Amino acid sequence: MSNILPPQMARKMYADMLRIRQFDTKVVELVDDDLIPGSCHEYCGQEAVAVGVCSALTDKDILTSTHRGHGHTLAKGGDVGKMFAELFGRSAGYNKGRGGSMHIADVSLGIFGANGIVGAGAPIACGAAHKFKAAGEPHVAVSFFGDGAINQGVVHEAMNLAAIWRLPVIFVCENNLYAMTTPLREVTILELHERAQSYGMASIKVDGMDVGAVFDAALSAVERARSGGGPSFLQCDTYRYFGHYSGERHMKTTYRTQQEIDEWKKRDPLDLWAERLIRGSICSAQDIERMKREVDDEIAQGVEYARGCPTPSPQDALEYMYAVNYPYTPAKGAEQ
Amino acid sequence: MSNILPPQMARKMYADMLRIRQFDTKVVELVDDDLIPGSCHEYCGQEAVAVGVCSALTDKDILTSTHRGHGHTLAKGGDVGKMFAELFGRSAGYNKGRGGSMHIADVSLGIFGANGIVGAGAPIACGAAHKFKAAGEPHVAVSFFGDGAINQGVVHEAMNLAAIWRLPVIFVCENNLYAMTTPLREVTILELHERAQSYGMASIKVDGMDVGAVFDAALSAVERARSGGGPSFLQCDTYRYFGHYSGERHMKTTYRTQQEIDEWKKRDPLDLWAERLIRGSICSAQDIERMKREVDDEIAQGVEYARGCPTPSPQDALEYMYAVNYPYTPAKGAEQ
Amino acid sequence: MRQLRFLQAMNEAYRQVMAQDESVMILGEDIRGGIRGETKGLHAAYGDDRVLDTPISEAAFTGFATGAALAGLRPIVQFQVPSLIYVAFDQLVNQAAKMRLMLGGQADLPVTYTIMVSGTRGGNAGQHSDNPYPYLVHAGFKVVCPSTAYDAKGLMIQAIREQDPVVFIASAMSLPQKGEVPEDIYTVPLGKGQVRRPGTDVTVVAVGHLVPEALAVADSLFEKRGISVEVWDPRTLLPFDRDGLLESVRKTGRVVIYDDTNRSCGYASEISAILGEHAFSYLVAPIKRITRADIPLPYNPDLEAAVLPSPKQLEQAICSAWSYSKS
Amino acid sequence: MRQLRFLQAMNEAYRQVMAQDESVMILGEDIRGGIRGETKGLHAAYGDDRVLDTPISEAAFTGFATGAALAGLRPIVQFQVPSLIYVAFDQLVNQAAKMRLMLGGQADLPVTYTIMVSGTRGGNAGQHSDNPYPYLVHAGFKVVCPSTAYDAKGLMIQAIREQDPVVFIASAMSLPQKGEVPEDIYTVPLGKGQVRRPGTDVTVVAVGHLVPEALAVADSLFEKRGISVEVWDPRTLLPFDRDGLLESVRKTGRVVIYDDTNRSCGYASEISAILGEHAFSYLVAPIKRITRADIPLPYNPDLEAAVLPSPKQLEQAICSAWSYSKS
Ligand SMILES: Cc1ncc(C[n+]2csc(CCOP(=O)(O)OP(=O)(O)O)c2C)c(N)n1
Ligand SMILES: Cc1ncc(C[n+]2csc(CCOP(=O)(O)OP(=O)(O)O)c2C)c(N)n1
Ligand SMILES: [Mg+2]
Ligand SMILES: [Mg+2]
Repeated sequence: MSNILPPQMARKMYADMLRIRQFDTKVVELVDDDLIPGSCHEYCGQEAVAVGVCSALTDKDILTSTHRGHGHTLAKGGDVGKMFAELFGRSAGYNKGRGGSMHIADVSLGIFGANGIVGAGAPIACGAAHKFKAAGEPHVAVSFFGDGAINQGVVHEAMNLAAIWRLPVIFVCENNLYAMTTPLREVTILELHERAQSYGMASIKVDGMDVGAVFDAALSAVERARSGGGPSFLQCDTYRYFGHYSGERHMKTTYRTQQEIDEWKKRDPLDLWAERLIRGSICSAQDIERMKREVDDEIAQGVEYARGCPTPSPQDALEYMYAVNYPYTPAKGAEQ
Repeated sequence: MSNILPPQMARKMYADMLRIRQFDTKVVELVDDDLIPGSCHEYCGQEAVAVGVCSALTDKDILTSTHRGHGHTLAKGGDVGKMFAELFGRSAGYNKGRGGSMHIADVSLGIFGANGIVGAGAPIACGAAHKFKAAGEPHVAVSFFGDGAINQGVVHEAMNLAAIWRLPVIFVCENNLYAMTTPLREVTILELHERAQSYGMASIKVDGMDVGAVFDAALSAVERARSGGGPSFLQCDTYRYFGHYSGERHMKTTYRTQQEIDEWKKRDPLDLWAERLIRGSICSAQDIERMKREVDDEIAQGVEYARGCPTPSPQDALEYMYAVNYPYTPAKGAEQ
Repeated sequence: MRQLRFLQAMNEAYRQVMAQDESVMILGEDIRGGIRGETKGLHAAYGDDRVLDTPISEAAFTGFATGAALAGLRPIVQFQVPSLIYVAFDQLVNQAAKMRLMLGGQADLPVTYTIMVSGTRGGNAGQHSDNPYPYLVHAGFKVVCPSTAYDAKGLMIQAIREQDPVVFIASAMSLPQKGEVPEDIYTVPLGKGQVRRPGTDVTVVAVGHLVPEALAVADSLFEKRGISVEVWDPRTLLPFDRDGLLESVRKTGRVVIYDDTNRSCGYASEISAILGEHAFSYLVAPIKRITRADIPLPYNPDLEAAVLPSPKQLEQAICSAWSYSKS
Repeated sequence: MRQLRFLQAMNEAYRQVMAQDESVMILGEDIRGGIRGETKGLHAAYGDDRVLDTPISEAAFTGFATGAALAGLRPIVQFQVPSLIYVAFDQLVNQAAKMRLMLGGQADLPVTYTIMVSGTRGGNAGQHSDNPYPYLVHAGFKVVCPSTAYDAKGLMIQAIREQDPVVFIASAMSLPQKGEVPEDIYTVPLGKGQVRRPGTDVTVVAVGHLVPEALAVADSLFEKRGISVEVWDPRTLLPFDRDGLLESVRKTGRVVIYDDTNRSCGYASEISAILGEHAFSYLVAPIKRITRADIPLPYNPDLEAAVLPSPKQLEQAICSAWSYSKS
């Protein structure tokens, strides 16, 4: 465990992980109940990464997320109710029901959005980092992406931009060993973080199930970035508990063994951290139970709130597209 | 100098470099005389790279080239006359006047073509290599690209494909220190070949002005590839004598100093090799002079031949596009 | 006759062509696992070298197919979702689409690109739901967009056998559709449209998965109002069966184009422009386009429905074309 | 009034907006060197943070601009040659073009994309000579395509000031054109076309660098045959000034569209489709499109000329529209 961590923060990190776990557990239920359209990619199992990294950030720092974005958004302070409202496609949702899971964002909190395209957020984070650097602001930009994204060219281009311009960016590669059904070992040789090294940036591997370890690594990366030391790359080894997306539960996939899943669950990030909190006398078992109840309430209230929100009016369907202030633009689908 | 090099081959390598030098020197003249349309990117200064690499190849091996492709094409056995015919846009040209400098190709010789898009040839080479590997053929694919291409995402994606599938590919990065006006040092940190290392492939830097050194490195890469050892990366440090393209001679560019150009010319690949041939008693100074005359004749004859070739008929302008055997396809520009 | 789903028809086409022709290979993401079903069994039958699971490197694997084709193979490139063509766009429109002409005909390029779940709906939101064929038609690719399981198999086999790059649009809404599919190998020729329902009053050009919708609207309008609608399915978007369409329009003089892509510079625009040029003398009503609105699909299902082409809009357009008389 | 070349007008627009608004920055390849001239002097005046020479990483620097804009800057992205948009295509059409809607309006995206030497000619062959605006219109970008130095400055300034992504097409053939350009800052509004030459018999819609060609053809046809051609310049391709065009066509009833992009699903198709829908009742002749052929530009200048839209084709089309009467 991180030595420097104040107890209050250590507890908050547990609660934050719990919120993500319970949120996405609920999401699976709601998808099965047909209350959420489209596809959701659950974050359960990877909580230590989002929370470890985001605990090192302020509201002014920004992040770009992935298709598996609920965890990042919650860890950065996203509101449970507004998130459910978005997943339900309501107008009170973060994206006013336009984006859903794969675009969920709170720009005011520096959450620049989930992204349906693997790797696409990396250069976007660099651009925001340039703004911070050019304006002399001490903020940083974090780009989350999966192990699969390491083979997407734009991620490399982005790492190079960050390196040559010494941008305050942290590339966080969440290595959960699979991209959909494709095992990492079949599509890469060597360790992922070695790729980043070749651009001339600090690059390390951390235990992505240990929120303290992730936090420590993130904190030094953030400090490096804030003090003009340029970008860093964190490879966080972790695991996803559910399938690639909610729907996978009802399919017969064979790319992972139950044994492998069980092995990883033995190092569950929440259990590990709870144990350490208790061992370090930062929490009692009762505190943990209380946090669980609190988070369960928060989730239940969020769902409740979201269910009560109105859906957007189809008349406004063209709203928010560019050029809406010009006649006939955007073109409707039928004669106008 | 390479120890294993038979004298005849050493002489041929000189003649091959000379042919490229004289060819592109002629091209500059012809561009200035408005006999060649479009833009040409001259290869002068970099001859040792194309010749060193291609001397390690057979007719069955293939290569993908770049916008600066005359050298690769000539080194792989391209015909001077057909090349000039293509540059003049004649129907006897390699591409029947359709491609010009930026597409020049001889598929029958394994020259899959120059390419106007930086980095775009890299994955194409990989696909050909897969064919060789799958068919159990001992051939290799070479992908040439510049230092600028190292920052194009697709090149990374291609290197990874080659590495994970152990494809018989050789990536040859011709580092002439500039991409147009942009100095390498401003757009990369660390050495280029370190990028390739991170994919888990053999990767080295060679003196790209020394054709023997390039040949040695290429030969071991080719042997590795032929024997199932997978891809390699060669960084060849070299220099271009002319501007980025012919037209630059008439502009006032300042991105390189005359002093730098002069320094590099002191290590001219032809001079270096001639010296070694003479020192090693493989050639006499007279032999060198004779070769020069022979090559000059070849170039002059090539130009002569090309000038005499007919130009394609505008009626055939839609020829070679896909779908020509269907009515109205490809669509003409006016009513049909 | 035996019924198969569109997806199964694709699978059968892949299997039969691969069995017949050793040079055919397939590559893309998660092909071996074959979650959706169209690639099921291929890896077991044809092995590592012919059935490749790729990294998430669409630009590279698209270029890879170009190189493999130049070297003598006949690759099928699968895009798992339609928007993946955008990261591979240079390798598609600026390399493959131009290769043969730029080479002066030195080589053919027999590559098939399958665009899975094209134009998907149901809350996949803006980045996954495009139906991107107008981009590919503009670039000069041959593009097929089958509307039945029968055509899916026949056009796929033909696509793979072509010497040119061919894009196969596997519309999300078509994949589960069932239809009669012969067990033997057969082909459907490129560039031939088909009258799916004869009629005399109004021609509806319906593309891909909108064909069944158009048929339903046509039937109901005939019942309700006695309007005789001819539904015409282009099947191949490029090369386009202009003569087939003109024959229909010569009869009806009235046209509605029903197409599930963005409107501006979309496929319906092209069809309309062809008619504006070549059918002017027998058109008796404005050419109507019913298309997507020019926005990325919003997530909320009601908003989504509001910007998609709908049977109701089609019905209105048919009625208005039918009742139009020049003032 | 002072005359400037189109390229100089662009440079002046850049300089004036950058002087006025600190949030404006520009990035792209070889910007600082400014070989062609449109970025000359910017680096010296506005420094490293606002004038960035990028590596050859178009996808990344396009996404970079998106992030910079979300963080509060107003970036201009320069594509050195038009085909570079293809390697950045996902970041353009699937990210930037969709960002605001997907975010539910949480942020604007004030980015300008300058596409240099668009549609270039003279032997640059297939990969560098595209005029790729139909792709961008289809994707929903605002697109301006000025035909004069005056409009180049005014539309550029307006483009940079818009809160939305705007594509600026800098046609290769227009760059050396000279025209009157006021020294002050001024804007030309988006979505407003312009009659460049009034006429009563036939409307020619000419896009970008084809405007001067169309004017010359119009003049000569008037002299030779007394045909009165109205030349209409859309100036902005999206939003499109439909009312402006309809006004002209209402008068003439005959239209030729003169556009230097690929034909199928091209920009001329869209204009034709709009007219087929909205001008039907006053059209008296087929709508003609004079465009590029649907092939990459061949290298040889004679072949190139054969597939480009030509004044001769335009003249024939005008005459045929003019003499057309329904049989
Ligand atoms: C460029 C691109 N290619 C493919 C896809 C389809 N796809 C969505 S998620 C995914 C796997 C991503 O794997 P990884 O980056 O490891 O993230 P994880 O799902 O494991 O969190 C794929 C292939 C996509 N959305 N974007
Ligand atoms: C993807 C892409 N970006 C930009 C260009 C424009 N361009 C042509 S050559 C060139 C420089 C290439 O530099 P390098 O790879 O080092 O090759 P060199 O010219 O030095 O041989 C650029 C930027 C292009 N053709 N393709
Ligand atoms: Mg993963
Ligand atoms: Mg270079």
